[in-house]
Amino acid sequence: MILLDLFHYWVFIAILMMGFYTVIAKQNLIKKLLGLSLFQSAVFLLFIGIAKVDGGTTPILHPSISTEIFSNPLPQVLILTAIVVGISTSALGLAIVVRIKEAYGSIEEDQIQSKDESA
Amino acid sequence: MTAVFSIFLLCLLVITAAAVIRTTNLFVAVMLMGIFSLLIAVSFFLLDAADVALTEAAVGAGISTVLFLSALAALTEEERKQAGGRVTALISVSITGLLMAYATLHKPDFGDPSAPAHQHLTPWFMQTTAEQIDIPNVITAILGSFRGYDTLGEVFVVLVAGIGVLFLLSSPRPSSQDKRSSEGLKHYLIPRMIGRLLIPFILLFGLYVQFHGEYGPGGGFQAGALIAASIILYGLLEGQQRALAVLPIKFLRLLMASGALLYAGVGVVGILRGSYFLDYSVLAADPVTAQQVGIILIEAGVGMTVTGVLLSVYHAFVARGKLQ
Amino acid sequence: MSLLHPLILMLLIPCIGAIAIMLAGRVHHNFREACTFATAILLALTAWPMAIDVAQGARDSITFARLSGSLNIMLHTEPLGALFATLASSLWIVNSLYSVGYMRGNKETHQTRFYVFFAISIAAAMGVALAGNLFTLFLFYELLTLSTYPLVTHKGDEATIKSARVYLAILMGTSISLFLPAVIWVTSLTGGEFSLGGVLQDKVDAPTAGLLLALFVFGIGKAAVMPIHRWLPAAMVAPTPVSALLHAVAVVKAGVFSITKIIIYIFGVEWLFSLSTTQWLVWITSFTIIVASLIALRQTNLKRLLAYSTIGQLSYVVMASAILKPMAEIGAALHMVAHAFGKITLFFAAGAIYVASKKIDITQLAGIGHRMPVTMTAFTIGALSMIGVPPTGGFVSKWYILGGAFEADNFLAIFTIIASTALNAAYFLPIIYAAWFLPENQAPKNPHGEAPWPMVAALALTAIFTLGFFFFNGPVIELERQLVGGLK
Amino acid sequence: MTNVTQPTLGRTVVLSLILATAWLLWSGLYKPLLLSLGLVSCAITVVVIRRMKFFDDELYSLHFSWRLVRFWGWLGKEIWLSSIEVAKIVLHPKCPISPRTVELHTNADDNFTQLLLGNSITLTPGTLTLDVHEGKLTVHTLTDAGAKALLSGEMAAKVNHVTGVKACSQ
Amino acid sequence: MFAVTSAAIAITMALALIRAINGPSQYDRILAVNMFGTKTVLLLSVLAFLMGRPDFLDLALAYALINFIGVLAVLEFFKTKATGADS
Amino acid sequence: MNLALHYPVLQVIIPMLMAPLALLVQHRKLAWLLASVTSLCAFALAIAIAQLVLQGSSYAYPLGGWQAPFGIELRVDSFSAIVLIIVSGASTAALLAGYQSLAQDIEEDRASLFYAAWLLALAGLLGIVVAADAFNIFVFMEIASLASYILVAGSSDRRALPAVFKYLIMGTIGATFYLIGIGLLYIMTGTLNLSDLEVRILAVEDQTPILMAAGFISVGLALKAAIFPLHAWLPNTYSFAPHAVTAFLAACSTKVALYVFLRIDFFVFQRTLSDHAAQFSIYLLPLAVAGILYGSAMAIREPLAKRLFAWSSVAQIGYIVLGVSLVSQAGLSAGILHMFNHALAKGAIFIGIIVLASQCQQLTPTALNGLGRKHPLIGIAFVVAGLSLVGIPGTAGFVSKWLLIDAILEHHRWSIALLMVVLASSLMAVVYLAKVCETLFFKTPETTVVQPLPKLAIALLLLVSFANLIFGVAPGLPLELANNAASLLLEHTL
Amino acid sequence: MMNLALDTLSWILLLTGSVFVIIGGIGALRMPDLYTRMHAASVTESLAPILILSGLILQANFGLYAVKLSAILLFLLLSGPAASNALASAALLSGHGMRSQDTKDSA
Repeated sequence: MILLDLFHYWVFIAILMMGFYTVIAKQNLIKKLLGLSLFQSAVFLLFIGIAKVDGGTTPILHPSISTEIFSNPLPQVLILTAIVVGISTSALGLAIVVRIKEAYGSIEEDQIQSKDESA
Repeated sequence: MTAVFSIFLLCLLVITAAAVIRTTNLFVAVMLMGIFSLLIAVSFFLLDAADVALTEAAVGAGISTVLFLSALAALTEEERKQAGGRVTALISVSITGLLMAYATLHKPDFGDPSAPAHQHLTPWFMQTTAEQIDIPNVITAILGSFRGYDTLGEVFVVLVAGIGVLFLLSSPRPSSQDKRSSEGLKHYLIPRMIGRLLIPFILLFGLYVQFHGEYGPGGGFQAGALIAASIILYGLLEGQQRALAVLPIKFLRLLMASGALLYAGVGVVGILRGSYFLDYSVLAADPVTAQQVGIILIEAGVGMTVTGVLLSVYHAFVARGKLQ
Repeated sequence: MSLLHPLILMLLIPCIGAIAIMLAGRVHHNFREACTFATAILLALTAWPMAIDVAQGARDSITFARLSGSLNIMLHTEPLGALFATLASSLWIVNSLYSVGYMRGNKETHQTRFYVFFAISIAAAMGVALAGNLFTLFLFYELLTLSTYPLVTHKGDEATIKSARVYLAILMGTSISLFLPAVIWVTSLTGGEFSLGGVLQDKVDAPTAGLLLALFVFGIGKAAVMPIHRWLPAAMVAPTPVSALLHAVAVVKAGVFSITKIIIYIFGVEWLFSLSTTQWLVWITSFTIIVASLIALRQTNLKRLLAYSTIGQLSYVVMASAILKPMAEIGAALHMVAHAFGKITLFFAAGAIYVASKKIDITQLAGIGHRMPVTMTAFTIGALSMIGVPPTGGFVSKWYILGGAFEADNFLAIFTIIASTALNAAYFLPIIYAAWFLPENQAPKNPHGEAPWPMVAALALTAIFTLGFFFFNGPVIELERQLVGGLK
Repeated sequence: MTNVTQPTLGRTVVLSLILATAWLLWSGLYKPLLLSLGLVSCAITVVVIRRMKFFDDELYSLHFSWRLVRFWGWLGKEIWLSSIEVAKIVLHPKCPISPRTVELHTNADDNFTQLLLGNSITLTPGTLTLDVHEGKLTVHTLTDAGAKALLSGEMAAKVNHVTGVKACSQ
Repeated sequence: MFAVTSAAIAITMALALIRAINGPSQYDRILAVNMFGTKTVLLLSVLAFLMGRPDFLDLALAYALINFIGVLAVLEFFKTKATGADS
Repeated sequence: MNLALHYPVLQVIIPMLMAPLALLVQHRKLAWLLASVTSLCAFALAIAIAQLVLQGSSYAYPLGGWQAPFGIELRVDSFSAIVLIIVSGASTAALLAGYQSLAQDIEEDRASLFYAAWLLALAGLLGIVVAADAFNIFVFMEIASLASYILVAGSSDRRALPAVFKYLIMGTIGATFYLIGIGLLYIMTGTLNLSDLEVRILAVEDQTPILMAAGFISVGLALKAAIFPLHAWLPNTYSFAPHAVTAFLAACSTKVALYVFLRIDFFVFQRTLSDHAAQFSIYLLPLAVAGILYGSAMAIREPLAKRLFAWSSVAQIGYIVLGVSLVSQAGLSAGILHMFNHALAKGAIFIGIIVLASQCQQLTPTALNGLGRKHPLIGIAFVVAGLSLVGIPGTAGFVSKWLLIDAILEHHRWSIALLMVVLASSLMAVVYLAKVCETLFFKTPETTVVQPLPKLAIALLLLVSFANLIFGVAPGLPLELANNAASLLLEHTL
Repeated sequence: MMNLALDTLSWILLLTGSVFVIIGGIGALRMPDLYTRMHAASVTESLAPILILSGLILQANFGLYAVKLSAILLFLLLSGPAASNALASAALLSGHGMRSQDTKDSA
């Protein structure tokens, strides 16, 4: 399980960094939003990793299960909320991008900037 | 055994993420993002988070993709080539990554049942759920009752996003254009008929997820997403106008407002009955039943708001669509 | 705390007056001027009894608005402040008279605004005079800067704004960057309350005291000690009544008053005298006096000349305080008064000349004494007072300062006084000579006589004061003796 | 929803029953609370899909019968056989394919028959319905053999049999 | 046995992913996405048994629905893109 | 039923419940009225809470009747009370003043959406302040952020859109960083409740992840609070937002983030981080100083009046952070008081901008020319607010600046240098204020747009400006709250 | 005995399903153009689900899970071809060409 442990964290870090890089470095606004989604997804992965207990199962009781060990429900609850927050942010961001496209005719950051400066 | 699958899927996850970033076609990026969501959802499932997996699938792979696509319809599809990444970005990203890596060197082992995270609150949650709420799904118990206030906040986050999209996309257009409405896939006979055949069952399944949140993975949010998905499917097949005829904009607005009001109203009843805000145990004579009733009510509120918001948002994006 | 407490009243009267003037200005300008006079007279009527009480040894203090532990707004009475308050409030009456003539004669715009801010400035000056602790002093000091800013920019053209910018930048800059830290420093050390004999003894060592003194002297930019003097000539773009009352009396006097007050009440004269690190003040003031006089020699614009003269004269006061002997302190107080009378006369005269003949340059003044005899007589008296020729007020104060210098064996001060007297004479006497004895260069296009009567009346009055101060300086000396008595 | 006619009412009832059964089977919990919620859910679903004009004629040419089951069995066999064919091709080192497009005509004019035919063709690996338009199906086949099998019309006949349409003309 | 099946499905998912990334055309990618989705449904069904929690089959059902809608949405988008004048 | 018991939660849910109602009201004036009345209610509640807190009662409200740390808890103390007043007060003033101005920016059919978003922004900000649960703070932070994106995007200026997009990206990054920090804390301690964290964090043997958590939380919140150099989103957001929104957000949104920052840092990390105070002076103090100088310098260079004041916000945030980073009773109380005073000054200034903007078509650099001369009362009120910003004695701004300098002199070994910075920036403030004053009073008006003056906005401008003077002379309540808050924060040291 | 037989049958079904899934995947990768890839993919969308889900149904002992599994199967079998058809039509309409010879036969 140690292997999965470390691997899980590395994947978390890798995706986090990829998302973060996309948000900062890309000029395209949609790409930025996608990067933001990746960035947030990485955090979800972290939390769900926290919740996992060896040999445990999902904390939903059911007659068919035999084990008494359950994974931790709390981080899962938090992430349920966080996912909703993520989609809300994306939706709002998309709406803004649509408006930017209408107002500027571009969704590239540098072009938008130069249009404002020339105006 | 599942660990191997986990690792395999996580590898795919990283590859997908890299592909999302590398591709210059936004449409492809969005599709890959859908795959990413599916993958991460399966990973969640493998990590014992069925509820989260369901949500991620419904939201990430379903709604999010649909929203991105309907927004892309109004935008350009290709990303302009950009001369290399930026150094500052790379630096700040690497710093973050290194810090994270450093922090993980000292964290407790993954999955260790004796880790503080699993010892402190969780036993109480498990026990109290059994004693005072008596529903099998501990996650729903926490979500609905123990941390019901967070969920209330979550509903309002959704509401505010809906308000925001409606607000932004109902602004007058820069040039005079009449609203476009999507024709849908009317001319594709097979998908259309199959789709119509399936819609009642999707809808019913959505409601099933809504009301079985106490017993299995599911709940208001996932249900809302599924119900909205069924209506969106109808809109995709028959065109936006007909979808609007089914559930008009005004009704959707009412739905999103009343869902939020229902949730908060249940909370206020707690105050009025002399207890605390969001204390459901005063809703009925028997506190355990009262808790269950409370959770069903607030989940209904969540479902209403989410359905209303997602559909309103979808319609707003489609109507804004592409400028002719 | 009663609103009718004289200390409060002295702040409130000009403030209420300002509002009254503002409202009256909407009705009629005569009504507005009546308000101004009423306010000024009322203020003087409040100030005089207070001064008399103080002269008889009464002390009063009142605290309102306690902001935090160390921070409260406090007013009190003491001889120096009483003198300053009385002086400013009394001269306001005369100045109002003059203003009416000047503003109407010159057909200035925005007269209501002018009178309103004038009243507010006076209120601030009263606050400075009566401040009971450093914080209050600083508060009103800043208020004075801000409330005079609209007066300086009265004309509103590009050049005026530029000068006003210099004015504001220097005064605000020095006060915030030097005065304020010193205030906070001292307040945090001692509480900042003024008390006779000083509060700073043994709280700080000698170098720190020197540093603090420097912060105060240069921070109080209104005292125009070089090199913080540039604002004063810049402020000469203001209408003459502003220059007269504010830049000859209220504002600059507020500066030297603050320094004197701080030296006496915060540092304590004797303690300061025992320190070697504070002697530089005499040097720097001497330098200012000499250099300012030299610059004044080269000026041709009458108002600018007067401004540089003011810079020199202000440093007299500071130097007198810095001599740190009782007699010199009395001299400082006397010189404040004497210079106030003298300089206001000179400004009044300059304004009168401008209004009557639109002349601003001293080279144009030849022969003007015949056209405007009253004005030029007053000017002559003022100039003589500046030089320190008896029987004018200037002589009395210089005498006391000289006495103090001898007492302290401060030969630098003695030399400076003598040298500057010569220099003063060198730049004033040619003007007087030309005005009376030279013929007019050319006949003016529109032959003019004296300026409007209110102006003439006002400057005549101040000229008489200047003369009178030579003979009737007893009450002032009596008042200030208390200071010395406290010092002993 | 404006013209509630007799047949739609009957269809509504039938559909409600189907939905209720689906709920019961899915749920597996038979507490009064959940049952009543199930009732509510079915009602909501019916109301919504009535607003969607679900009950018009298009979908209702299907009459459930044993023929359908037999057809499914046959279709399963077909799928199995053709899957093995495709699998062979895929695993063959050379990928021996000969793709072609064929057009199939059916004289069934009801949409449902076309739907069933088109879907059955697509379900069978090796053949792919590209387009269905007024009785004309464009089908892409992976191999010539597949095309020939299609053109033999067996599948069309079976479908027609199920839906009760007269055999189509070749 | 469940494990073997899951492994097979997972491998197929990887193959589909490669197709999705490589393209070459958009339609290939859509195909791959669709395939990926159905494989996810299968994988979830099998995993539910593998992990001993068959009560989570709901998830698989939900995925199946979502996947269908997703693919149709992509096609709808493509249709509007194709007919639109926007370049 | 003891209603006072429920004040903390009522503070949040009243605006929250009204938001959906506002959504259903399809009428501009009604929606505005609803929002204003609700906001006023919140303000009244905040004051009531402040009084109760000063009388010594402290609030811990278990939501749903579940005791902390299992359930979510709300907590109100002096620190929260002062921020509650700031937030609800700013919202009320901006709403009342902004009716006409907002009517120009927002069409009739969108107005109800806008006011619903406003109420949610208010509810979100208030919710952050009363929350005592790390994750709950995150949720409400998102409500507030999303709602404020909407508010900013309500502007009719197209440049608001890129600005708000940037705000959204930066805000989300900040929130996500915060979430990562919470995750790390949860791994180590297993709890989310702040007071429980405070206890349990001591039992953690290895502190490295805690340190990282502190880092992530601090950076995330610093982004939200626009602490230099993470302020990039602020100037454009503030300058292109609708004027009323600027008045609202500039007065309180960054302060709420700062509030959370302080609260978590002092309550949770203070005892575990080795040499907590030193950490502050090493990391935060230089940033504060740089922010003060940079913000002031940019403000001087800026020709656009509204953006000028936005830059000045960057500097003013620096003041607050500077006070805080001294980690002493005096410093903290100065910083907290400055939150209040800056809100007062900036609120008045942006309300002034609302009024002035009603007299010109667009806020171009020359638009405000001569407006002060035309409307002297407005001009003077505006200048008074500006003086408070500079910190002229007699205004509220001076009190906190005085306390700040006092605190600097009291403790810090760099006191002289810091003093210089504060004084230099005050001077710079004089310069940029003088610039605005010159435009207002000494330039000739360009165009003569004769529009009716917004009476309500003027009344509020006068009121708030006057409050600047009042609190400059009698800072009573806020000062007391700030002092209490400072000692509360410091109590959590060992 | 019955159980063992059922188990064995279900194992066989699952195993065959696995084989076909992989073959379909390989096919989707190997085939030269879009339409032929779709043929390969349809193996994984028709036969493989049938086999695998049937195997699971046998494992679930025909209980309620079996109902859910058959619901999934039904859904997949209905939606899969519909999606494929929609995709193929869209590709055809957009003029997405075929690599190999375009023989058209009319039936």
